[in-house]
Amino acid sequence: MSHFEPTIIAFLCNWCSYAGADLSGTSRYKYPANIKALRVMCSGRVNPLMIVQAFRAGADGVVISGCHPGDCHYSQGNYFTRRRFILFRKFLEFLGIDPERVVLSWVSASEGKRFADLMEELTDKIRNLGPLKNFTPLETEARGEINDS
Amino acid sequence: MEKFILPKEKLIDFLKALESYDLFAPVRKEEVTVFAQVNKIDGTTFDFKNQPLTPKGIMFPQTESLFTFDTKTYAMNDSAMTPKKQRVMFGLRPCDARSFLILDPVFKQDYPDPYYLEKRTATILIGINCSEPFTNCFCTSVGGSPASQEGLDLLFIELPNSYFVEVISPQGKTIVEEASSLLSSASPEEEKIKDEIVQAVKEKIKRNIETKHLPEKIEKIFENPIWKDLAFKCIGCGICTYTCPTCYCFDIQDEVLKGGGKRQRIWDSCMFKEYTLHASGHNPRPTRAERLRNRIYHKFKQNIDKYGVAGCVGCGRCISFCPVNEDLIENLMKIKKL
Amino acid sequence: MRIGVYICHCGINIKATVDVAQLSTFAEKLPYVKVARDYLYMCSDPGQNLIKKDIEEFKLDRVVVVACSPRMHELTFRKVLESAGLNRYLFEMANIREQCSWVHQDKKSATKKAHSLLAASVHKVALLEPLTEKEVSVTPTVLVIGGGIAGIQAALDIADAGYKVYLVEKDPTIGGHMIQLDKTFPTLDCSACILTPKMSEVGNHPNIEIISYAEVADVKGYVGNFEITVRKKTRYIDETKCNACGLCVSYCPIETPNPYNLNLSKMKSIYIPYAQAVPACYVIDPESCRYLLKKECRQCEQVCQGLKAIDFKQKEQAITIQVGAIIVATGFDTFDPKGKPEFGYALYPNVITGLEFERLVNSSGPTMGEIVIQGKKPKDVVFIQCVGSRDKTVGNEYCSRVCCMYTAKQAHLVKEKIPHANLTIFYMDVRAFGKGFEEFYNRVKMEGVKYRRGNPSEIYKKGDKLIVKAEDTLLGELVEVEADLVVLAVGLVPSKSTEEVIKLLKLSRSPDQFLLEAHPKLRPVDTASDGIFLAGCCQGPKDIPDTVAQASGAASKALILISHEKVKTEAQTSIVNESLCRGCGFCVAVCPYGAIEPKMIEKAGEVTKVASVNDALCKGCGMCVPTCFSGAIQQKSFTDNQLLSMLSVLGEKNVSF
Amino acid sequence: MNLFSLKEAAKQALSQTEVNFVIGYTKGSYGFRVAPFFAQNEAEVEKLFFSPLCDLSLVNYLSLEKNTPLEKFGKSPEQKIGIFVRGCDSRAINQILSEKGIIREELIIIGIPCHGVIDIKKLEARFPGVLDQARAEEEDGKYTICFGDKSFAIKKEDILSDKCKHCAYPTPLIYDLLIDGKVEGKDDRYEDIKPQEEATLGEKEEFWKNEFSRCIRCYACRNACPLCYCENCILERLSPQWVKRSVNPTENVIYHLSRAFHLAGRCAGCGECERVCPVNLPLMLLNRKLEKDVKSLFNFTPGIDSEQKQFLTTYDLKDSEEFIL
Repeated sequence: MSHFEPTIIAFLCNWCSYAGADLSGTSRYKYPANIKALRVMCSGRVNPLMIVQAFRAGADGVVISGCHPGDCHYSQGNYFTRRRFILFRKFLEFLGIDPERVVLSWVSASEGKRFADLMEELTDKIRNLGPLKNFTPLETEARGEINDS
Repeated sequence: MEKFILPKEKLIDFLKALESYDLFAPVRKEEVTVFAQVNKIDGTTFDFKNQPLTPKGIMFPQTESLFTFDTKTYAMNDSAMTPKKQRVMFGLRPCDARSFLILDPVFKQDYPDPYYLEKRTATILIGINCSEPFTNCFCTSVGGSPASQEGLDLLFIELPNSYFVEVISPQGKTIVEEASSLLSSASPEEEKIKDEIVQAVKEKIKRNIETKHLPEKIEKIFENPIWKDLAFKCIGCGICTYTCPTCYCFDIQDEVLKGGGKRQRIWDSCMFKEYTLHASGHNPRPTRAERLRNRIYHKFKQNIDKYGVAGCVGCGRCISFCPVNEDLIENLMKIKKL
Repeated sequence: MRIGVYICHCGINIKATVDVAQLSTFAEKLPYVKVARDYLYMCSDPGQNLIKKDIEEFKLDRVVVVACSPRMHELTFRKVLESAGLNRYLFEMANIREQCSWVHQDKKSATKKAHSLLAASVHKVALLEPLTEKEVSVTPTVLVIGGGIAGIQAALDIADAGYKVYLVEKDPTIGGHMIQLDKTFPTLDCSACILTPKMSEVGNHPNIEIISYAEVADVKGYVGNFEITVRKKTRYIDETKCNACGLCVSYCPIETPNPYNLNLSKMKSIYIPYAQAVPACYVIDPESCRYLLKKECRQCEQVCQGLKAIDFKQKEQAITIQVGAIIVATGFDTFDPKGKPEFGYALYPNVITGLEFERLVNSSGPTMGEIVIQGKKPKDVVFIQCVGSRDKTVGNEYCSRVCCMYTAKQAHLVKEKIPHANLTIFYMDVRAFGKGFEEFYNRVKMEGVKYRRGNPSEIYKKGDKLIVKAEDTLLGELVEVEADLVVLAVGLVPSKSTEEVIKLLKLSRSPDQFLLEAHPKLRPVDTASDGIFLAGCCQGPKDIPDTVAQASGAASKALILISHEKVKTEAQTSIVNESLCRGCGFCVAVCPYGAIEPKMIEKAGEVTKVASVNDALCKGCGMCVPTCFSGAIQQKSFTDNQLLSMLSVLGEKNVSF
Repeated sequence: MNLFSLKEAAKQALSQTEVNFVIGYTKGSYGFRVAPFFAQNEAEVEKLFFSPLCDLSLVNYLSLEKNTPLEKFGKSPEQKIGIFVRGCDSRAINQILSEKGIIREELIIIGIPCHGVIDIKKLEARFPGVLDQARAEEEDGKYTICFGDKSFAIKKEDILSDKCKHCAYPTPLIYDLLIDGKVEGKDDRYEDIKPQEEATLGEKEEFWKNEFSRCIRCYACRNACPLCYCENCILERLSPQWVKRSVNPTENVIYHLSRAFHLAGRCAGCGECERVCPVNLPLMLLNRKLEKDVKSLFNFTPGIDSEQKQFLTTYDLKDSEEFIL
């Protein structure tokens, strides 16, 4: 892997993690530009199937980040998130997709430093994993034209 | 018409002799046998038993990109799977060969379809007779036969330790010439054995139905409640159409990603609710009854009216694969009884 | 569609790390984009006017601002759209400051990322739909649950402001725990003396309706429009007729423990908790009344012939009231020391809790204020602090904030009444943080009360004395102290009723099990549910002044709400596509606000159940969306369609259209 | 299986005036095949039967009839449907009930304690080309298969459907009438998915790539699933388009992943998806994996109670935090 720069999409909940990301900006902590945030109101909004869509779209890694348990602005959204993704990661692995590419993390509005560090760490990890090969968009393999050799 | 003999052990050499062509043949792929391009030719590659899946995908791929486009440059370029060179399709069953004769007019008449036609014209069809008919084979009931030559350029008929090769078309002849060294001309005795074998296989086909007067019959019973009876156990999956060698319905979609995309042509199935669903939400074939009726109608009435031949080669796949025992023959019987 | 894209330099904040000029040339090429500009400060008046002008000139119908965090200026620019006659929700912001220029150094990669964020926002904005906030009218009344000092204070403030208040109290009288206290620290003024005037003020206030001996049974509706059902327990006495003459009591043959005195004394089956009770009306205790149990007696009924206030046929009744806001003031219970068996509470009668001591020392208490235990004045008295507080073994990690001071106060009271008694207080730390606390603590120490640092491990009986065994952690030695009376400074825990309240109002708890506020610092009296506020110890242990302060805070919050005729609700709510909905109710199950309800509709000739969203209740979290397999429920401005199209852009390695 | 009591049960159900029809099994048109049958009157009840050949689930029809009503069977709200269910089917019904997909009052459930059914594919592989209607009976660990004038004895485990090999709930969990006595369930250890679980990431990826490359996307797995009863499936929707129509490894993975995950905590393990697949995809592996994890992580088993909460719409404060950063 000569020089590979991964694309990482981060689903951030508006109240904790997105605010935390903002804070790491206002306090000028640095992290790699590989991270692209997508704001949702609550991590509970994120449908696991969206992760696959992100992969197909070209993402090499995905972050889902919400409030710490108990702190959810909507009181319970992150508990559902937790449940869904514990299961979903295991399922991805079963299908041969490296679960390390899907990271769930709790980041509060006050953890600007932590957010930056997490993103740093995560980007390195995905960089080492290399590009995601399970999803190669728009390849067309017509039935009957399977090349056997 | 010339007839030759190819010793079984020479088969591989025969195929090797055709290496100037792209060779397509039935190969084992995990659980099932599919028609696929073959690059390395050896004894282990092939599976000449009856193929559960239709080879129509070679001419009419389940997914074919007609062209690609680029939303940045607005460039469009043809990406259809145009054959690079002449193709040989080896080892297809006579019924499947016939299916191409049924597909041809559909893609030729009215609006000639270059994507199908260029593959079709670039392909020489070499069949092997059907020696082990499936449980539900009924080709003989729809004008076919286990050793039918229709649609083929060459037909191999399996004898105990050789193949009886019938040359059917000029293309077939050229092939034979390229492999002439391996072939010897057939003797009348061998021809006799061949005829006996073919006859024997014919008798192996146990399912049959007299289809002569079906069209008139079907026409009369369009509104008959029998369609509901026939359809109640249908679960509306696409198996019968996707495994059918003569079904040709497709859907066209632009699939865009990463600032570019492809115009894709994908098999579709008249058994799906979405197939006839209008944008308005109205569905002219609202229930499985109308859909099942449509399929039988199309195969045994409309196709005959338009192209003079039933849209069915009697391969029996729709019967064998149906998960809930929708039995085409049984259904046709019921219709006839009315 | 006509989209305008506006890229902000933010002085050099963005410009320094992102090539804004290149960004706007890039933006111009994007589908539907009619104009793209970059400007020094988009949020400045000139910047805003720039956008307004373009909206008119280019007939823009969608706007993307590429600048700072939407948490910063989303509202600013929404207003701009509105003032230019566009729907404020046809707007999207790409955050290239906090989450791009400020966190990245390499200009090339930062610009590249900015491209992709911008493109994603354009893709989303193109799919946005105009939205409107609903306005719901507000019922200008308030429900206060709990008649302790918190409830009383909140009710009085709101009533004095001229609004109607319903004060619901589960006991026969308001007053709560405060009325059980003797003196209050550190000022030592008599608790009842300062509370009872407030109580009678509540009782007589034209704007306050006390519904005592009652519980909230059901809560429907939403902010501004709650419909409350209150279940009134049967008093067997007609409140309108009883004049509290008390004649009945002398005739009642049954005696039963008095809960007001924590069962340290007895009362009759027909009773009034205490003289100053509000409302001043008697109650018949169904657990002990001879007639209610055995169908005999009815003496009280006979002596009350004149008023005919006693009515054994009385039934439990349900009252429904309409309110615009709810204040929860359900208070606390004291920790039950049976949870710390080593202290022998309930085993040794001379081991009592702090609250029991308050009654014992109170002149209206079981002993008329004499400190007498087992018939004699105690000589050696031991106080143990932090019983059930700061104690993980009983699951209460928090400090109850009042015990240090009430223990000091109680020690002082003992000294006052039994000058020669030897007083020992076992403590972990003394937290005298409040106004006048430290001074009072010093004063008590001066009075000769012995403070020993240590947490007793055991109390056992030796002869007619109790021995309190502990390690004095300052001297580092094991000490055994004799005691005739041991007072346990029990901590505060959420009241039993909290569980019920949570169910009714869909509130949640903080880890300490008290009710959770909306924000620990900035919204300490709000809850996650609009129109519901917290006052007093239900939110966490507090002393009286803090409670009163928070109660007034809650009152003013409620007043702000009900003083408006209408209240705006969230616009980015969820919406159900009924033709797709299977009526499985998954969304109903996850909604934390009970905003989704099943309803019956006619579908394909069949009556089927589908989900329907109450916009007034929906807070727009979108939690319901992933639970919907058929994708029937979607969150406005965050639909699957919109998010997926953003993803398709964000996924690209190099966006260069 | 006592055919008499089976038919009696069906008649009993039909005798209730409001019952429209009873969905049961009848002999297929050839060989080992069995067909679903809707008996509307006592005469038609005579056609009903049950044998180890009944490898298909009928539950599917409850929602199929609802989504695309066939006039003949289109029922007025107060009319009921009778249906024969095996253990796994009853779990499917429980699950659908808990999702309010059907109304209990509209069903007469006739429970068949199930000793396991035969995998017809395996049988047809053994006896190709059998046209005469075959019979199958089970006794002490053996199946007796008869067709024409022939009869064979085959060891049960040789042709038993895979889904039945670890069935924990062979006796219906919900029914109005139960035929014959209860059958003991097996202790399901999920041995069948172990190899796949223990494979390396690479092996797994390779395995599924190969499998899914065969998929012809006929949607039979979805249509046959009793729990896929959305009137409009998101996997076929164009906006948003979760799965592109192209049939290629990427889209096939997305299709099967999405389909399976929609069944997480819902799949009743009836194995229909795998049974109907014309290219023999091992789809139950996916469902079984999810079932196992849902059980071990959240201690939840779908379909054992018609009242139970959905595990994806509930949570436990003590849910695992492993892997969360």
